[in-house]
Amino acid sequence: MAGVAGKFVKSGLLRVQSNGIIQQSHLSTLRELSVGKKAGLVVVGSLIGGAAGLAYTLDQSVKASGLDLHAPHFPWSHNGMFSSLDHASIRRGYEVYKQVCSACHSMKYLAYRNLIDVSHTEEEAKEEAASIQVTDGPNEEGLMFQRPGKLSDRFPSPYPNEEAARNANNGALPPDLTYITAARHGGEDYLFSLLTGYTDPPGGITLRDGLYYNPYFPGGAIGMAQALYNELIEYSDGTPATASQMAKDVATFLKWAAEPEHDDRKKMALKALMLFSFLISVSYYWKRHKWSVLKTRKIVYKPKSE
Amino acid sequence: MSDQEAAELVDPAVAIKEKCSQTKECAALLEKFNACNDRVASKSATTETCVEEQTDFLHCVDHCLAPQLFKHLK
Amino acid sequence: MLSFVARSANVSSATVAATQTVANGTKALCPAVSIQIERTLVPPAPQKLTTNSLTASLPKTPIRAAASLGGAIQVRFAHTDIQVPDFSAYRRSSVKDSTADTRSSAASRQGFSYLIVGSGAVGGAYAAKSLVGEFVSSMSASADVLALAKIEVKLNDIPEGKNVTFKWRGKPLFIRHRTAAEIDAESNVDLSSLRDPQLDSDRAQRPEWLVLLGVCTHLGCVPIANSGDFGGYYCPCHGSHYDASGRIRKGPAPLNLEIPIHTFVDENTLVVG
Amino acid sequence: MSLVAKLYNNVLRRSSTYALAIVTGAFFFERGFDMATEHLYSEINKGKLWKDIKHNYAPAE
Repeated sequence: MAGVAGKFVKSGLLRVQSNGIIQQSHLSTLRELSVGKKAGLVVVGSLIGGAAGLAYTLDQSVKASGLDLHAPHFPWSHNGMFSSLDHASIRRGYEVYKQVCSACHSMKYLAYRNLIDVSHTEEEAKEEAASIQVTDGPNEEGLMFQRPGKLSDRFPSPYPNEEAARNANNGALPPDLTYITAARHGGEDYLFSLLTGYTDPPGGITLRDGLYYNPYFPGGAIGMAQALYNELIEYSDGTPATASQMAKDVATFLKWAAEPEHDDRKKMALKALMLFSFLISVSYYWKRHKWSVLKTRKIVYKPKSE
Repeated sequence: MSDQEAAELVDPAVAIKEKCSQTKECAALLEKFNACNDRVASKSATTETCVEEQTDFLHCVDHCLAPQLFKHLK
Repeated sequence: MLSFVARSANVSSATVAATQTVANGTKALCPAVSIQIERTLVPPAPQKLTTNSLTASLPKTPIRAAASLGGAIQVRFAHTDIQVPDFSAYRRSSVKDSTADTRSSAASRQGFSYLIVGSGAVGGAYAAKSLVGEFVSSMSASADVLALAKIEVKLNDIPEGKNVTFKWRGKPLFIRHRTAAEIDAESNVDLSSLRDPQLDSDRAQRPEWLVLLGVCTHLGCVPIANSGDFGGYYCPCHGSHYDASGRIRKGPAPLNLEIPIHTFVDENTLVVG
Repeated sequence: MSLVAKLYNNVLRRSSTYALAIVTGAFFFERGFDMATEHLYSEINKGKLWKDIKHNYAPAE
């Protein structure tokens, strides 16, 4: 097939010079358009170009708003076009979330059943669920009651409502973390840098108490104190729990929480790429085959010499 | 990391950041950053802040740190 | 009458032979006269140019002038002085020699093209099926609904003789820990006296556990446990009496209380749904 | 008579057999293609997927 395809491609690209009087028909469509239409086209083109340029500059201005320090691109193991998430890291990230972050941050869109076949087995997910108490609907007497959690229950939120959350964190609301990597520029890079980026404020910056300095946080003053320190928790799989390791794992866990379809999406990308490249080449062969008649047509025009 | 009970667990990032801040271009930025800090500290009423110098310095360290750090983490 | 015979030399399958109309026998052949031909030639309808239609118009046999009384003679011939360019770049290896008879290799040539397009169709069918599959499967029950579809009951928290109500799929679910007396009473009820005859052993996989949907089969009220004349359930709405196996014994309800699908996973847990 | 020619004369010549060949081809292609990409994907992501670390935890009985 390659031979045939090569022959067609070679011939297509090669302008066959023939010494007959070949009338060259200009295929460009612009020639027939009236002047008015051409002017209209120019106007429309410039409008679209202008709009695109405006959108680009706006987007850039949002990014480079002066002194913000953008998180660098870390070589995550899931960065490749076909690379899946590291599920061992997701599991460790869950442990970090459960023992550290869940004190202030909720993940109310995640249920225990989501963990099954991602970072935990069904038994482990059931255990995790059973370890919490959930208020359930009215019983016969019409009273709400507490029961241990089930797979269908969602992660518990530390505060009953936003006001309680703000009140407990002197006005700052700890954001829900389920979709945080999708909600912040830089995603997991930003989270990792934020969690490991705490430094003392530079000269001239004084923060009111209750605010801490973090160069990666827009504006520099963040309501969250540094949360991750060396050996803050003990990983169940024995990994040394350094601050960077915990930050990396919890960032991976939150990346999974925001994009649970991540692995399937990349597997589908692999399939689609292979399949469509095959289909494109077949379509190209088919087009060339169907057009070969017209493309090799030669018209000879011999005017009757008087 | 073998005897982490005995020795205090060292975060690889600390060591790498230290090494990165001694590279030529980052050291220069660090120098400017410290100079700015001293200048601002010495003055009593100034509105100058050293955020820009710090940003440049940290930007330099980050781009030196980012490629190497994950090799030292699991 | 001038008959003009031209050997169709070296006309390749891709060249369109030039055609020319010549005055027929009754009129004089006057090539040199520059008078305007009275009948203007209507350009023929645009021919659909495909491999087939063009090969049809190629001269198959040596060309001769066809003389006919009325119509103009159409003579098709290729001017021998036209240099036909070299088309070998476009031709498959089996048809390089334009003079040889290539019908023998036609099957494999066409087969080759059909094979490629066929495999493309296979890929296309696969892509189409998965696309349709994606949309159809998105209409199936979502994970959170499925998670609530099954309920797991710890049997040892239900003491003997007690009937516990659970909320399952939005309906009350009765789990009754039956005493030995109730089991005996229910097992020797004779079926003829029942409106909806069912053996107790069919209704309860394990005699000591009765799993019922707490929805009266009359108009859907929730029956009250351990009440009514038959020691089972009493429906307060219209007075239906069910026995300890959930079978209708008295009152307007037509059928027994429904037994949902349930399995005893192990000694202590029951999964309903 | 080359293999392709035989195939052409027996299958590809008539649209009905051609379509039938495509459908059966698609059926087998689907299974083969899915298994191949599954394997390739697991190779690319060796050690990272859940099924690679599943054995460390209590097997779901």
